[in-house]
Amino acid sequence: MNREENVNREEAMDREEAMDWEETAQEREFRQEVRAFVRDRFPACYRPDPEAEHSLEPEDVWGYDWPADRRSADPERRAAARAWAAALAERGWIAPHLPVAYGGAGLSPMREFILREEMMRAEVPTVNGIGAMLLGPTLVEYGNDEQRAAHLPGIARGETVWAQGFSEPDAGSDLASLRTTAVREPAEASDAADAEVYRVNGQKVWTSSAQHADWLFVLVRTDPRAPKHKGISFLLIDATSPGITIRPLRDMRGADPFAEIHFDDVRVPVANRVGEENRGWYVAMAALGFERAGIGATIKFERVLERLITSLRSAQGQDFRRADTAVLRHEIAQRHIELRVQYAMARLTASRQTAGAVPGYEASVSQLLGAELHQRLARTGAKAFGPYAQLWQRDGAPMDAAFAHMRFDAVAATLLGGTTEIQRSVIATRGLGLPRS
Amino acid sequence: MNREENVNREEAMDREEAMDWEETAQEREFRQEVRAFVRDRFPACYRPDPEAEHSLEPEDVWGYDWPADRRSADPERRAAARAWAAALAERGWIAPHLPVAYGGAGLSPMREFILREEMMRAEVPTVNGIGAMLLGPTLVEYGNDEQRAAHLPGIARGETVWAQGFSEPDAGSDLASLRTTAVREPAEASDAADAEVYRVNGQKVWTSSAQHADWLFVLVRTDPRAPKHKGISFLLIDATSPGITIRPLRDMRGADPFAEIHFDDVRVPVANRVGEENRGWYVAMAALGFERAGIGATIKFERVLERLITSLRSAQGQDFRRADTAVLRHEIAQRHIELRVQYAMARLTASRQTAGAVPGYEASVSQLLGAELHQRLARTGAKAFGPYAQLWQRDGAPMDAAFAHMRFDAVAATLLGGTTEIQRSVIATRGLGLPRS
Amino acid sequence: MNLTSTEDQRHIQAAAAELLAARRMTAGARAVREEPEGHSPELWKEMTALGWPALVLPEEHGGLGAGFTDLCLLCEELGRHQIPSPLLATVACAALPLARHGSAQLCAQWLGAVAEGRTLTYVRAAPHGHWGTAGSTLTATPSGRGGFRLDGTALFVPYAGTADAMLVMAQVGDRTELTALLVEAGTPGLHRHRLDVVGNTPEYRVAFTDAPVPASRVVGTVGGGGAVAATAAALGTAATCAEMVGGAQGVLDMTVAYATTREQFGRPIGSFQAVQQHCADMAVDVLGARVSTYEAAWRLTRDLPAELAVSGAKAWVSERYERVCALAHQVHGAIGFTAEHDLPFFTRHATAAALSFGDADHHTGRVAEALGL
Amino acid sequence: MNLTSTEDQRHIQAAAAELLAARRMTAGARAVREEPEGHSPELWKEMTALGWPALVLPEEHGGLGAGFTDLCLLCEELGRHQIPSPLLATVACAALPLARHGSAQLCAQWLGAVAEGRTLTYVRAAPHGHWGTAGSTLTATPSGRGGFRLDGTALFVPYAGTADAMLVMAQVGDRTELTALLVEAGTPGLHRHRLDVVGNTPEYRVAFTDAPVPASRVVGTVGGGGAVAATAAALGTAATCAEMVGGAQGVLDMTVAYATTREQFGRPIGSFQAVQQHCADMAVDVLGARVSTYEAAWRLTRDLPAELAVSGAKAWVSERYERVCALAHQVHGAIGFTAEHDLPFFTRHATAAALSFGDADHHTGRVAEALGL
Repeated sequence: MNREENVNREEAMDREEAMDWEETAQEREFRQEVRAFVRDRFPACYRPDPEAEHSLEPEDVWGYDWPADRRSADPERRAAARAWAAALAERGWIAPHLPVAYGGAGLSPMREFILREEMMRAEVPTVNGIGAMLLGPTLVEYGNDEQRAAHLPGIARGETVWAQGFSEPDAGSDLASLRTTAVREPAEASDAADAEVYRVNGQKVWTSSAQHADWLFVLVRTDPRAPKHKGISFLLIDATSPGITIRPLRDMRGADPFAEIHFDDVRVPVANRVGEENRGWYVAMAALGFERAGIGATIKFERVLERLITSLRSAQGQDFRRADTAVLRHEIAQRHIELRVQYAMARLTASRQTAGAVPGYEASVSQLLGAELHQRLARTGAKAFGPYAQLWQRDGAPMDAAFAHMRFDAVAATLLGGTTEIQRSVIATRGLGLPRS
Repeated sequence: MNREENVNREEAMDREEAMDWEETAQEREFRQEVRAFVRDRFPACYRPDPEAEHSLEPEDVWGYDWPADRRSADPERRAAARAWAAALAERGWIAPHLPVAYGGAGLSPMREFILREEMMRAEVPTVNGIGAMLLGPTLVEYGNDEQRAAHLPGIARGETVWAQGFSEPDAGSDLASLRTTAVREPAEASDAADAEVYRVNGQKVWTSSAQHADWLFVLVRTDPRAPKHKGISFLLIDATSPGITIRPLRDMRGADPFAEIHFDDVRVPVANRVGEENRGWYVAMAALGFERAGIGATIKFERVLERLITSLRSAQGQDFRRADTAVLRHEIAQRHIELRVQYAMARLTASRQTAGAVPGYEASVSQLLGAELHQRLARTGAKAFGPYAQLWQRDGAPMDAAFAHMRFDAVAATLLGGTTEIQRSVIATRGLGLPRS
Repeated sequence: MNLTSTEDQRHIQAAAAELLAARRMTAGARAVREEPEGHSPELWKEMTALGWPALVLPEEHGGLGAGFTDLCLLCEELGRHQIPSPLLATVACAALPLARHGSAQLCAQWLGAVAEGRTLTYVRAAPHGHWGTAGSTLTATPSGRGGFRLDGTALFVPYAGTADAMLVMAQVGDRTELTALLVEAGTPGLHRHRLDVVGNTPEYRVAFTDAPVPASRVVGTVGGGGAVAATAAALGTAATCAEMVGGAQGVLDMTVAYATTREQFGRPIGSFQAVQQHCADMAVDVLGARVSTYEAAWRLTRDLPAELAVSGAKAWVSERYERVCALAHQVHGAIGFTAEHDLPFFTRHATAAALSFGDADHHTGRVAEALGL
Repeated sequence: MNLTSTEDQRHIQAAAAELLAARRMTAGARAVREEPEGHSPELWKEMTALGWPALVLPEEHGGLGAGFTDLCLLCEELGRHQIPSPLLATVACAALPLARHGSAQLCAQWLGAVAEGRTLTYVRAAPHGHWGTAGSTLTATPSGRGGFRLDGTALFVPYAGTADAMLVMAQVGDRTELTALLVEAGTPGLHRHRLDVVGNTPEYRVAFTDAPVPASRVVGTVGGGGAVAATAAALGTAATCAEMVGGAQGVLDMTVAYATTREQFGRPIGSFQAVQQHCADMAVDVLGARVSTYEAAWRLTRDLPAELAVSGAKAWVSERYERVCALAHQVHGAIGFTAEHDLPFFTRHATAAALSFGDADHHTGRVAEALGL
């Protein structure tokens, strides 16, 4: 039985990785290098915005929204964001896994894990996460030489910011039912240039940071008569193209983390298609498979749990702390245990990828655990402060109301990027080999 | 919108019942009457069997298995079980809701609720639960006069014990796919008598107490060509008919709470069919709708929780009690709160039925809550005693190992009589009006 | 109006539902969010005209003499439609405790006023925000002729900005026993500052600086405020549960409606088993919330021992209403996370109301104590 | 045999899996349930011949010198196939603590014997069954020449019926500090009574009545048994986690196989969303159990601080293995509740192993303490 063999091979790999959790001397050295770099090069004036809601991207740290910061109305913040990007780009650390030729650093998954871990611990912002982590690997695998040459260096230098246009109002969990159309026009019919173009019409929604993006990667329907997964193409679209309207959407916290995008007769060169026509679904699935949630969220959670414990022991924390703490301390310990498991899973994933193992389902498991852990952690943290957890204002609130806000951030954790119900079905069918429904 | 109206009407009823939780003077008087009856008439020598596993029927109290007891090898126990049945039958309290003409007491649902509650509190066994609670109401509603006259008095006197043959090895959650066949034979082909008969072949499984039953009510397929729900009939079958083999099934606790039944050319008079031919599915669904789980389980759980609290305060309990009790006391309080909710739901159901309201989904909700509460309660109780909870032997174990055993009893709670997954779908579709999948 | 029969109760609730549904656009949480009062004064006038604040007050003071349960029915409808209103704070937390514990003079002065539309609120500032009956961070210093000077700061005082008077729990000097005082809005040294909070109810920080309170404003006896606080907490908790029951029912209805109409994979999402399981869990939660709340309310109405019932209800309702909202978000997906959707108002309500009068853990702990554990 | 490379480890585990799969019918929990030894002595001989008990013992005492993790790999396979075996009690709870804390003479005497197939067990009788390092209900009374007379009763001593010696934690007189003693099976005044327990491991009540223990049998120092108990508990806990990881994986595999083949409503039940959600939850639980267990085992192998890792693993694994079994029962339905099915053996194992060395709450409490909460 094929699945069975597969599972056994994967487990054998698990066990190999489980045997030695120690970092090599080279890995420890690299970790020191990252720490020194951040200490030396992170712009001192690039401070977290105290009033910010948390970005919904798992790789982002609180207080920063780099795609927005690099265009901030505040010239100092704008300059700081760009300086940080330039510093990272020097080392190839914006897109560290990309080949050096394209501006990356050619790091192994384990090194990239260490780099991201140290950046999260230092609480400095990730630069160009969507372009670097989602589109970059996709172009490496599915793009052609021209596309790689045209787009990867801009991503790796932090000069071009990308957003992902997949979801539509009527295509959420059922992403493949998307209806944005791209109709191919013969060269002569196109008034713009001599190249063949697609004429794109339709609407995307829930596109993270679209309002700050230079370019979009978008799924469109190129064959309306084909079965739904087989008529989709993957296009790269300049966000400044005529006919594009991007409207930020306000979320329940009052932030604008995502936007809707309207395409009204937008002309896109056929050369901007990644992969074959009508095979875009498979390109997109690969893009979504490039793991992002792993280490970033874990370290963020770990740090906020540490802050909670420290706060509860502090004088201010004592004032705010609920009177009855028996259940609270048990819950905090549970969160600690869960985080330890999540961290170990993330290391396992990185080390397996480094060893070149066939990806198993551990990245999906890690993401599912992380999303639900986010919600539990927010509840536990809020619980610590009894009635004071209802303070939304930062001023005068315990831990600057971090947990009051996190409770609402966490609502999105089990929805965006695929609901946890869908994630579970993916684990069951692709991971465990259960039959599709 | 019809569903919407229905929900609103039901809610209005909820509220009416929610307004006054006090028993009427007559109800209090009836409660006293039941208490006095049990005190005076329950045979002193009819003691719980200290080694027994709990029956899986929700209306049964621990230590008794009345269908087995009435045929016990121990003549004293046999006599006691029969004496208790006779005493109840005098008042019509074996099948209290049945009309007096058939040997019942014609009690309202509220009175029946009080009767069962007091019997559970006194920890005396229910007599003839399956016949009285499932088949009795079914015959009243769907049987004909001959069937009622033939069978109801035997049920009400505790003389005829029934078992329900619905599930089959390949028809569990998908009950309607059952394959036991009943083929009608013309009178002349039957060698037994002059009446027309069905010839029944097939197998039933998970039939509670079948090995102790005199009669069976069984679903059979009478039209193999019809859609699966529309070719089923509901038959009453004498368990001593030639061709019937009943084999008890051992469960994971070592008890034999159910059996499998093989039908090998069993002849069943056509007159024993309840309802129209090929309409048996709807008769069965009605039978399953007659609420059984409501009050019995609640009172049992309440009493065992009380015993736990008492035990933890006692000298023996102190020895067995785990060292760290912070989480334990919180869990016990949670179980108490949940039981209180379940009791209130059961009262609501009874009082709505008494008021003649259209049944809503509260009985299903009550059953689902009760099944899962059973498992939580077992875990909480076992947790109280740390390592001592692994004692399966009664001797020298805390609370005679009640919770060690209950943990295994409770495994069945969310499976038998429909898995909780199926129960949830029923609540969603029939109760809330969501579309069927 | 005979309010004893359940038919009348149904009538009240149906009328309330009709009014509130009609006023949702102008008086709902979204509409009044930025308003300085934090609720709709116009709707309050309508409610007053319909006798809502008078409903459960004693007849001798201008009330209609209905049972406490009837107030809970109104709170349930307010919760279901997410209409912020000073009704609960005014009646459950201040007027009813006043009616039970206050002097004839105070009752005469204030209960009739409430029946005519004046509003009250309740100031309970205990260390760690604990909802017990002892200890306060507000200090009343005796100042001659039985009067006091009040000092200290309290958080989370609902509708303080518009309340005409406040039932204040203070401790006299170092004594931890409470003393209940009725402090009028115009009192010198009283400062009110609106807080930015998670919930839809306008909450205030109330500070007293050497604020004079005459002896006649003591509710009950000096040092006997624990009983007043117990009444306010019990009634406030039960009425809050009713408001949450309404909210949870509203969320369930909204979710069932969405799951019935929203399609993915060519069929309504409500036909998917995972969505059905979520909705069934919500139904369990809501029904349990309703029965436990109305049992508690009934016990309070009849003046029966209610501590286990009230704490049990608050523990269940707090946890389950939050779960109902979480499941509703799962079913709604991204649209439910947007500011334009109504679900977030319920989620905010659930989060805040779960904390009011003590959260689930607090009340579970009270049950544990009552069980002698 | 070079046991340091992971390739060898894979080889060991694959060989173990093959052997145990082949012996399941004769040596599995079902087969040995009614046997007086509670395990298969034949299989134990085979294991000994293959070097299993010797695997992680020091080479100077006839061991193969492999790391503790390798023992956990064997325990995992034992759990996966539900093969009761004295391996864990012998090696993790007695031989390794002896190797670390015992005198050269005791090690010379017993470690080689273990490598050749003698078995040991561990007797830890603390008040309330608490797995701490202080307090015992067994009393060792000094009786001249540094020896003791041992009195008292201990519950839940695994494989005591066949063990050749027992590592016993006792307190000397009233002192709560522990003293570790190695008591041989033939000691007068030693009584062993098999208990009827939930799990598949044979557990005994062991009673000592004026049982003589010579001075040479003290492991470590008098009053210094806490360190021995800590070693036994840490290694025993981690090895038990490994056994549970194997059990949980076995349940997951069994459940996926059943869900793939069992049909209802005309399709495999594994295609239903509710079943898929359950199986995905099981996958999360099992993967988390494996990574946390092997991290803890690695820390113990390297002698790094491991308290948080071990307690975290035991808390996670205990809760999650029980959940895995509960979900497996949901997927299997009634057939999984029958005595003829293998699932109940896993459920019994999960229930009992979750309690061994302290349950999830106990270990969560230890984590809370370690965090300074």
